Amino acid sequence: MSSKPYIREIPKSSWFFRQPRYMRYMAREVTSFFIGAFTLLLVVGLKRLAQGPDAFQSFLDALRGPLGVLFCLVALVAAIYHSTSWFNVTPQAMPIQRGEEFVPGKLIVGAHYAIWAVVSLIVLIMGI
Amino acid sequence: MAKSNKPIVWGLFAAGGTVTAFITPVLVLLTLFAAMRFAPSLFTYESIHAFAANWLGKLIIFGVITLSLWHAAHRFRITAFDFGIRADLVVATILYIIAALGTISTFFSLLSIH
Amino acid sequence: MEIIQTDIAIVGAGGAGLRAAIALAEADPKLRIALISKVYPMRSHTCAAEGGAAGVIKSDDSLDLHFGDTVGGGDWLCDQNAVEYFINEAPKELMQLEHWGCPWSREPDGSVAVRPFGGMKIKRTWFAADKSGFHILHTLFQTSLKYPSIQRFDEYYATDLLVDDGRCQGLTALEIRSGEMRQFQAKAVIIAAGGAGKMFPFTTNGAIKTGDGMALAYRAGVPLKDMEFVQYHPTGLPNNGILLTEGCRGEGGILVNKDGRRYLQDYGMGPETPVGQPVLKTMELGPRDRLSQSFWHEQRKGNTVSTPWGDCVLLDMRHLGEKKINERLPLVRDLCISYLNMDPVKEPIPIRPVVHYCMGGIHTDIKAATPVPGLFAAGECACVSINGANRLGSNSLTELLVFGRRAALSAIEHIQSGLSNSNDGALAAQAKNSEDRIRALFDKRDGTETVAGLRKEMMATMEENAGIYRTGEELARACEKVSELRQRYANLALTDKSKVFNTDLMQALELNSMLDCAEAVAVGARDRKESRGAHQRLDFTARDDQNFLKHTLTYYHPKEPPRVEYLDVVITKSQPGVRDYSGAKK
Amino acid sequence: MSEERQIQLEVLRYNPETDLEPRFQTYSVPCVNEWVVLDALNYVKENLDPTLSYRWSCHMAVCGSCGYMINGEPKLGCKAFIHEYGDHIRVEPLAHFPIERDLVTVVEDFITKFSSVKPYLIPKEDKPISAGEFKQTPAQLMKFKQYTLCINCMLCYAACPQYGLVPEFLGPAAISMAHRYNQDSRDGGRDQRQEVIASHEGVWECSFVGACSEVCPKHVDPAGALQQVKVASTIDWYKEHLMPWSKK
Ligand SMILES: Cc1cc2nc3c(=O)[nH]c(=O)nc-3n(C[C@H](O)[C@H](O)[C@H](O)COP(=O)(O)OP(=O)(O)OC[C@H]3O[C@@H](n4cnc5c(N)ncnc54)[C@H](O)[C@@H]3O)c2cc1C
Ligand code: SF4
Ligand code: F3S
Ligand code: FES
Repeated sequence: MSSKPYIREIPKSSWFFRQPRYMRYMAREVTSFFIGAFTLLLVVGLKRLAQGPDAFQSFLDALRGPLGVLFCLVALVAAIYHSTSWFNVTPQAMPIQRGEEFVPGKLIVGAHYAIWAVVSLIVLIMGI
Repeated sequence: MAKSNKPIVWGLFAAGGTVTAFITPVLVLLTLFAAMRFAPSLFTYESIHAFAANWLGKLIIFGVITLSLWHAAHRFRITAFDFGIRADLVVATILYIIAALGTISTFFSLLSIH
Repeated sequence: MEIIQTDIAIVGAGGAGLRAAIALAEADPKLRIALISKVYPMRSHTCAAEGGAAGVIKSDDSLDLHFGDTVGGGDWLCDQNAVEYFINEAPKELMQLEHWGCPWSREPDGSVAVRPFGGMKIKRTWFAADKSGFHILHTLFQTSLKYPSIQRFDEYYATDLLVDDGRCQGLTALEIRSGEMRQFQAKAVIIAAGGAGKMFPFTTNGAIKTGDGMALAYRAGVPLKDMEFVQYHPTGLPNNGILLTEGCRGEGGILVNKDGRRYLQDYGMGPETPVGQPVLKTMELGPRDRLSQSFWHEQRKGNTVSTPWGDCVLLDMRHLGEKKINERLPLVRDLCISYLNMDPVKEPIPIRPVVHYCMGGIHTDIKAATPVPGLFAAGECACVSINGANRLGSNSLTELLVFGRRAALSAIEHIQSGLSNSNDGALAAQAKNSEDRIRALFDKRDGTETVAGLRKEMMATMEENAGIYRTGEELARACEKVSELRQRYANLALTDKSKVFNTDLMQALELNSMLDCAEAVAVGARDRKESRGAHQRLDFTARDDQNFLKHTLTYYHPKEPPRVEYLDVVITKSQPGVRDYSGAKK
Repeated sequence: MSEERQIQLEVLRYNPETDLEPRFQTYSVPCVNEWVVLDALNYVKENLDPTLSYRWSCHMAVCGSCGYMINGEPKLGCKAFIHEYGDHIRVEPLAHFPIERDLVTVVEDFITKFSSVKPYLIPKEDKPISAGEFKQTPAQLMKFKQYTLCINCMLCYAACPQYGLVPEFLGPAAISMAHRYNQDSRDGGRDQRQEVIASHEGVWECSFVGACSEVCPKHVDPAGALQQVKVASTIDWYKEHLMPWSKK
């Protein structure tokens, strides 16, 4: 090769600013931080639960404060974003073929949303 | 070419992704209520303890927590890479250890609840 | 100059070139094969073919019927021994593609489906939705990756053949990326470089269809055969010539004029058939030449619809319904919506005839061999004479396969025939000449002509004087003009002086090829004083079997117009008759 | 419909023989609204600047030559309609590929990767041509048809950030093509392809950004194919390690 092709460098830690779709992707990925943190919170809560009522109460007290509320709020947004972004792509990852046709993606997504609503409602009613 | 070992975790990641998608938002919502003292009856020691003492309850709690942990750990591993942190092996080790510790802790916590 | 040693060099990696390469690799894994193409193989224009490939497979069909349709469709200018070989091999080749994974459309029972096509008496066109050529090309390209002995030279532009000791022994090619010339030393060369539709401004052909392969052989002394037969496809989008496949009509689309009349019945292709129930070889399923000619008459009569892009007739597919259109003609719908902003499900689509295919090409015999030993040709650039004066839709894709393979087998036979040693010095000197010629073009500073300028004039000349209907006067004008352009070419200067990926240089070389081909078209047409198939003269309206049941052979001359000779058509069992597209009932 | 509009066409130029790095050059082009960006480039080449280099051929979105970044988005030049843009259009070579010259990129890497996944039918059983076709019902055809539509335009590679960040990644089109053959009822070559697909550089570099499918002009949905490949590879892994007896 006598030519000298020009290679455009890609900034390793800021590439996602280039396109809105990359930003959406990063937002989706970052949800994992909040889901992880929230789950760790559950792990701790469970441990406190196992240690008895007092320990559990102090866990709840620690949760109750502006910081706890703030964390929960952010985690809620992240969790919902995760759910929607997850459901929206299920038809791509798991297409369902019936005879010659594929079940329309909208239907699969819709079914997921419906199940999500039902599960959430049941848990909510149980919880309250 | 060497086969990747990512599928081990990826299976957990994918299962966890689905579980968290269905359940985490409402769990966070409940926790938010608790944090806001919105529904005091909800996070009572008794009701939760009763749920966790039951075998089915244990199974559900274990499933939800561990799958969520592995989902998050695996995705965060990739997120770190996407943010330009190239020490993938170190990141992965740390995150998977955290997930493993969480799994173990959950296991023993549940065992000790009767 | 770097010399690349190989056994067989193939110029062109479209359907024909790839098929040849695979046949070589399968026949003998030890053969060194150089597959040279000016574009990556999957960019070759075979990818644009939509409708399908003909081959007898169903039980209601027969080889004789395919023979009859092809020979009649070609207005008896086909060599019947070649046609016979072709139709015999056709089903095997299409089946072979199936075994290589081609996603042919299927019947519910899993067997291969066939669709009707213009000029065919029976449904016999294998198709993969309306992307048949695309799937054929990709299946071949992907299959070719199996064979390590196929060495590809992608984006190499072949410039000259090396002929020494009376036989072809290689070629020179320009590596486009570096601008360096390479000498390929080969025991045999197969040219499969596609058609030359870009001589005309309004064409379905892609930018790469510039007749390079024809010109390569032509300049090396091989005659071009029947170049005056240029096929117009009746249904092109009016604004940019994008093709709407014959499959549109095969599936039941109809052609109407501005009054909504199915005008084909007025040109010997009636009686009118019921809408949505196409009858083979009648009305919309008549042959391309007849349909394109009817358009011309309608235009004369003022029966066409005027659009911003010129006069059109309408292709109405609405009655097919959305489901069938999506299933059978998805690409057509997509193309109409994207490029014309019209939906065939909802409205009739304006269309007009568009230059589509070169029946003529490098003169070969039925074994795909040219008169120069060691040089073979296949595909659209070749003229084995199965298409005669008018190719039937869906015969070309099959031809690529049948004669691509045939060329490969003949090349092997040639190699095994015991060749004398090559005179390397003589070959190197020829290669050097070729390099010098291009260097001179590259270095020239004081030229007054530009590539774009000359090309525009050539295209205009061809469109005005060598279109659907021709006259002696116009053709004489075309001959004169093209020969003038060939002279002016010597005054061409390039603007681009970079060696790396110099498309200015590439286009200059392509223009050179097109000018050579265009002259062969014009001269052949001027001298053919009859009307036959795609060659229609207003001053000689009848077919003249007495004088012109013959192939035109044009021989290259560097400065002067080509010398014209004639060659008898091979007739085995079908005597010239009347082409009848008037339906079953008369 | 055919009204004319003056467009500022900003094109990234790079001549390796004279330039150290690429630069933009702007051309003022009178465009008809129904034109595509490729028409505008051709106008420049024919009337303003014969030195501009770019690949194209079919002008009908099927040959896959004319992928460029148009206003930052990977597009086919022959399917990017002028009327969808303002008066200022910026054309650059496809992202993530080295620039050979102007809009021409070096695509060897893609070709090599594409070839490496054995993108051809490896039949389950050998069968002579004379025995006729392998039967395949329309439903079986439907299962993989979408993945056969890839025109190798590489827009998905230009869109995929992971390919940009990890050049070893096999990438969307190559893996989708492997998936196409894996899904074909006539094929039995999946195990052979897995060696490449399930490797480090294979499907596991994909983090399901999904950009590939968003830009794919042929709706191949490579992102979907890759996730399906991951699911199948994961099942493979579990089968192999947890149920070693299930291995044939
Ligand atoms: C829009 C369209 C639709 C069609 N539909 C049908 C159909 O439905 N059925 C049918 O039977 N036929 C159809 N045809 C006709 C058929 O597709 C073509 O005749 C056929 O594809 C030509 O194939 P080929 O292999 O000869 O050449 P191509 O596929 O054109 O390939 C030519 C090759 O030669 C190479 N080449 C050219 N010049 C050089 C050079 N100087 N140096 C190196 N390499 C060179 C090119 O790179 C390319 O690889 C259609 C044609 C068009 C345009
Ligand atoms: S998958 Fe789509 S975007 Fe990628 S190369 Fe194929 S056609 Fe182009
Ligand atoms: S954009 Fe890239 S990361 Fe995967 S889903 Fe597509 S290949
Ligand atoms: S020119 Fe062929 S895809 Fe655009």
